[in-house]
Amino acid sequence: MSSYEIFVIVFIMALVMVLGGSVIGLLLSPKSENAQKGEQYESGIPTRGTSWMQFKVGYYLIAILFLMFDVEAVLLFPWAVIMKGLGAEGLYAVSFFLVVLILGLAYAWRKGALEWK
Amino acid sequence: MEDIKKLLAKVAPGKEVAEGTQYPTIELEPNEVRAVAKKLKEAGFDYLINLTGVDYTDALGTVYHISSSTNKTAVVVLKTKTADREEPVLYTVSDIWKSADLYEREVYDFFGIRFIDHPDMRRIFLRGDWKGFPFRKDYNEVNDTPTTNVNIDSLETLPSITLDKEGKIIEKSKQLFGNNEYVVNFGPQHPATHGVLHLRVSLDGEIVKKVDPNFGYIHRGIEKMCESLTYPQILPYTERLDYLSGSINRHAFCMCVEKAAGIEVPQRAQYIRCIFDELTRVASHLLGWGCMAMDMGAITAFIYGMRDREKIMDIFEENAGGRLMPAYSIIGGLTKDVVPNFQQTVSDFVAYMRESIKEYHTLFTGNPIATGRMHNVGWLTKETAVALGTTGPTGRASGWSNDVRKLAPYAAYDKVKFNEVLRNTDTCKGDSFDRYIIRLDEVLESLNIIEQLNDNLPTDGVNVKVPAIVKLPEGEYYQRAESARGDFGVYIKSDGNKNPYRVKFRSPCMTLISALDPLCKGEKIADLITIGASLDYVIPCADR
Amino acid sequence: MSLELIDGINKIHTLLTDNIEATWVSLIEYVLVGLGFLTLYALIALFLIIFERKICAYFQCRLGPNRVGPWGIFQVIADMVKILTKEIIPLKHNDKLLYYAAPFIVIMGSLLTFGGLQFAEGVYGVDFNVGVFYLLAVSSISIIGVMLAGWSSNNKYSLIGAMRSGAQVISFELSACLSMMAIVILGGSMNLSALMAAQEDAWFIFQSPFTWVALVIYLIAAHAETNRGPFDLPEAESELTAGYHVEYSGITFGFFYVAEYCNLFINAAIGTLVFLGGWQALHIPGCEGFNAVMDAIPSYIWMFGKTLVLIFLSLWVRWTFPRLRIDQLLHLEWKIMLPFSLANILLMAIWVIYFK
Amino acid sequence: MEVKNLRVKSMNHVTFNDNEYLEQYVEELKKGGVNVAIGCLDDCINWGRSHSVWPLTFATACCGIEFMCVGAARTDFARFGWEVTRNSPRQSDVVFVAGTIVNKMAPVLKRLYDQMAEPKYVIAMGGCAISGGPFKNSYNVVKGVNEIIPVDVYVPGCPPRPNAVLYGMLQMERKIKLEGFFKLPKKPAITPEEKVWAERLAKEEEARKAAKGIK
Amino acid sequence: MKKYFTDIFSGIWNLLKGMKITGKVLVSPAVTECYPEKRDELQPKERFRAELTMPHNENNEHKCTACGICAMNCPNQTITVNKSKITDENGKSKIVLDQYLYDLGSCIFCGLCSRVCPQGAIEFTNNFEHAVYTRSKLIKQLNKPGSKKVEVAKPVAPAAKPASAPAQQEKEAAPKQENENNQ
Repeated sequence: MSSYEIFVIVFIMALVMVLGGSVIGLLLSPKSENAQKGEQYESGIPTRGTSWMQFKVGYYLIAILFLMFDVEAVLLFPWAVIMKGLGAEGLYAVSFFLVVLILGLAYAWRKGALEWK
Repeated sequence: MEDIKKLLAKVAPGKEVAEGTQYPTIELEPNEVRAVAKKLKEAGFDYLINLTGVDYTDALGTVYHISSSTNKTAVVVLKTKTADREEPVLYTVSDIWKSADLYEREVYDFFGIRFIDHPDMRRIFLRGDWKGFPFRKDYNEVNDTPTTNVNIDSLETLPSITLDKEGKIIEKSKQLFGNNEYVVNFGPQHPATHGVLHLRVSLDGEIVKKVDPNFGYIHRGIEKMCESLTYPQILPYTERLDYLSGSINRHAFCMCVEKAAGIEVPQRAQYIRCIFDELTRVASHLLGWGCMAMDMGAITAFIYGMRDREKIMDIFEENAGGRLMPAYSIIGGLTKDVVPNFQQTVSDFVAYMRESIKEYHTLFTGNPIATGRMHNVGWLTKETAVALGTTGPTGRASGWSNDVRKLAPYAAYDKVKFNEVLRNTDTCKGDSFDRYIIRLDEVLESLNIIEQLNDNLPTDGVNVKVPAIVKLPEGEYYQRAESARGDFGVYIKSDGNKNPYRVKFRSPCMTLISALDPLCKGEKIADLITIGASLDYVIPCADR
Repeated sequence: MSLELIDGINKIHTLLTDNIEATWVSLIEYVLVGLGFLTLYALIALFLIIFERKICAYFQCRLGPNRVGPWGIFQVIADMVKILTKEIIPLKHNDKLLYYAAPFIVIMGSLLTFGGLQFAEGVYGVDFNVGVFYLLAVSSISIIGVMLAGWSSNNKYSLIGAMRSGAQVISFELSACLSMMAIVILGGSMNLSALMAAQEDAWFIFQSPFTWVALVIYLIAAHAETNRGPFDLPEAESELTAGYHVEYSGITFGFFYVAEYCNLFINAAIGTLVFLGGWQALHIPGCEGFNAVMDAIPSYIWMFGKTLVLIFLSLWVRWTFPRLRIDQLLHLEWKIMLPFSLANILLMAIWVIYFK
Repeated sequence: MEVKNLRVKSMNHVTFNDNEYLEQYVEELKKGGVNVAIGCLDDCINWGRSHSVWPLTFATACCGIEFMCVGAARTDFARFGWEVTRNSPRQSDVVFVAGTIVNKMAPVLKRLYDQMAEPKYVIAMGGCAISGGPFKNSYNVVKGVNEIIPVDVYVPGCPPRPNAVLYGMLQMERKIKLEGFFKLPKKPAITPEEKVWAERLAKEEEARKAAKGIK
Repeated sequence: MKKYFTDIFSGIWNLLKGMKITGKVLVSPAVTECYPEKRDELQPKERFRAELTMPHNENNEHKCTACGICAMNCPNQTITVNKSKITDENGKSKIVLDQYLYDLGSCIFCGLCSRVCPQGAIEFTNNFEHAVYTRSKLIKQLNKPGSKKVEVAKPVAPAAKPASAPAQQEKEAAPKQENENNQ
């Protein structure tokens, strides 16, 4: 196997698996009709209103923080690979970078951004 | 007793205290009730034990059993009735005693009595479109079983009535939830509602804004059925109220009938009944502990709890012949004597259980995730607990001493030394953790009681002669007992026949459920489940 | 054996190239490789399901499945047959396209990660120079499926479940990423084969004390990413009944079920490869006899054995602890694991520069 | 498959109750003629289905506690592969009606049953579910769940002990093993009541669409 | 700061202690009783009530006099006693039992019927395997076909339940109760 074809193969295989399974399921399974079958399940009680409505999500801040740290992590990876070559100097440079990052975390912590509200 | 009579003469001047009753009783006109109730409350009677609706055939009325959180043994009974059967109205006391809220809804549901100024006069147990009021003696409507209409709309509006200046009734109604609220149904079929409780929860993200508990998904009308059954026939139904403390309920009913009929039960039977009560309590708390763990996601802990509970079931099965429903107490004693190796089995179990409790503490109590989820969640202050009438371990976790075994000892409880397990109110305010830990402590205390009783088992018989047809003299009887969930009460009104005229069971669970909304406000969904589990209610007990 | 396997594959390859046109050869080979992957994927899921059910039963002093086949080993086959023949319910009021795409994305995410693993010496689908990076990236694709499933069902429970899973997975993604970075610093490469080679003499956990910290952080984070308890908030049986897949029935639910177990394997396998030496045998420098004995054990046994140990650890945790609440979860990630892993990177870098 | 050839591990054919029902069922199946290939496939699928019965967690009262006991360590229905209790009706195969069904609960149970995926089964556990049991004289209790949904196995007891429930589940295993899988789909006719419900749903749907249009 | 670290480490320590408990269970034997495999050993305890029966002796005779007290005492009409009046050869009319029907599907196993039976003709046994496919199968006829009342036991010896005091005196009161019902 040379290289990147694997993704195509895996993609196709996932498709095969899901489609194949679903087709078998659809073909074999017995079916029945009734008025309530397609309704939403909510402990046996009809849903009040729709589920797709404005909904307060507490993780909005978390998502932004994640974005920040994830981008930094991506930036750190190349350094990690060649760290041995860069030696102590590289470490100092990066630790400056990391300290800024940690300060950011401390700030968010202090401001209560890490609490679930 | 004399002090209370004096007090009653003060709060209700000119009213006669009825003679020959179990508790000091006064009868009031409907419009006097609120004034007397307020004065009683000021005099320290802050705990409404029970509110019973009664159909006197010529009138409809209510009976209030009131006690106090300070003067714990005192009980006062108020009665009132209205002769209007077409449009009966009474005055609410739900603003004086918060626990009256649900009781009055129940009276409305059963008898059709509406309470003036009660904020929420929805039917509580029966469907919104139910025809008639089943507990009236002249009820003969036929309601068929629907299979499709879930009838959710009737839950949305809160009707209420109020009086205008001329004394005319004005109907009002209020919406329960706003149109854009995110309302999620938890239950009736839900793993964490401990039965078929239906909670309508208004959410703001993860935060609970409002909880509206709906009852009646297991309302079987036991009390109504009792009116056409003889006393021995009622016994199996008492076990099916709160099936986790079945023996205790049955014991309470037996005691009530025995006291009324003047039957003296042999000591041995009393002792064995108490051992069974305590075993039931241990079993119930084990299940409660397990379910709480399972609701918090620790399924293994639940299985361990059930594993040890099976040992109690074995004792029940061997002696009484039933597992969950032992059916051991009968009027006048027990069905059979215990098996010869009973004492040995019980003492083995006590020793085993003491070790197990230690294991539970290491497995679950010490777990930082569990403690983190229980600490500082769902604070129930002592005042709220008394106002809501949340008795039992829940009340005691808030520092309210309300153990019926202590304050009105029955059966053999005055012959054993035990402590009422209370959580220190200085260090904790009755959060979920207190309600959790108090159950395990109570198990240890129960084991103490069992050990003492088991070691000193008297040898007189286990039952006495009772007439084949038990008839109670005319009158009203009330018996309290400490079930695994709190103050269980049996109210029997007899007219001298072999069937009772009215039976009411004071369910400790109903008040526990009413605590859900105040406790959960502002907490998270996960806390809703933890708080519900820590209250440890049993829905069939609340619904009856 | 793995080397013989490679030989065998090479022989088939030459056999095919001798007889058929080159394009057809590669096509056939692709199909064969794909089918191989799929079979392995399904087999691992099936094995893990029964493994978990048995182990969980033993933790709970029960016996677990034991009536279908010897020791109940055919239990999962029965489950599979059952789930294949269950009805797939046509829902009303849902977003049809996303609803049916969600299981596909979940499966694809875990299959892609699966493709990046090394199962034995020389047995792997692809060998990148950014292998670790690739694994990290594709393993988080599944979460999109989970969120789509929760949203498209138009069900309140599943929506809350999806929201929670979003918050949870993106948080723990970070720790997983940073703990891997410590290893990249130590190994000096992101290529899995290079990392394997670096562990020939001693696994990474024996090379530096800070690898242990990284390993613990990685295991917690990986466990959280599989949405299994104590981190099963998106499913939260007792709160949201079944969470994000509450509306899925039949085989569509089965896909989530299978993917969950495969993700369990994948996370343990990544942990094994990166921290525990992957398919490398246990070597003690200077102890030739011992090393020879260890070398005699085939590499795939090392790989799967170590993976199973990690999976067992994960099961042990799952069946002991209660579920975390969402704020505890964030506390754990942002206030404990993230500072620790940041500090760990620095310390690891210092260790590598000054002590190695 | 003949009833006699039905194998349940460590239980004998004659120890089971109500074999007449199964024999009659087999007779009816045979009337339509037996295709060997389909029969064989039937057996394979039924083998799988009968060993993987996932119950819905549905408990209303006392029987629910005994049902928990069945799942706990002493009896452990995991041995049969039935321990995967699903909380969502979509993923479960059998609903144990454990406890009393009252008037208010009946529509909920019906809705849950309707929402379950085919093939689905019902076990009435305990007196209340079978006939209303202790409460059959009550004004609010459904006198047997078979008035609402079709019941496959009745497990009497009040409540039945855990082993009795296992026995009931083995009975169901036998029933599933005999079924003609490809003849299964039984579409219950839509009752007039359901029509009312369907109309209401349609109205809601319209309202929903209208609301979307405004946005 | 110190609290932060002590919290973390005490937390981890407590988690490990919990894992030790489950680990201990993992290696100790399971408590599961294998029901169908060990069916013979797993009979319930003797007193367990699982089914009402009417014991018959070897001559196919039972003790029931068809008085109907059991049916009267049953809280939910589980028992139906069908009886008929026949005239025997001596010209005496007597009541005989035609059918003793027992609805297992609604029995609540309270034991009231067997306790009040003046003859000790019915008793609970502990056979619990009753699951069926059809509801009508749960209605059982307890008197075997062709059976009749045992004749010798005229003065009923309370051998079946000697110790039970209420049973005895309820026996005495039994005819009275019946009369009351007839009025």
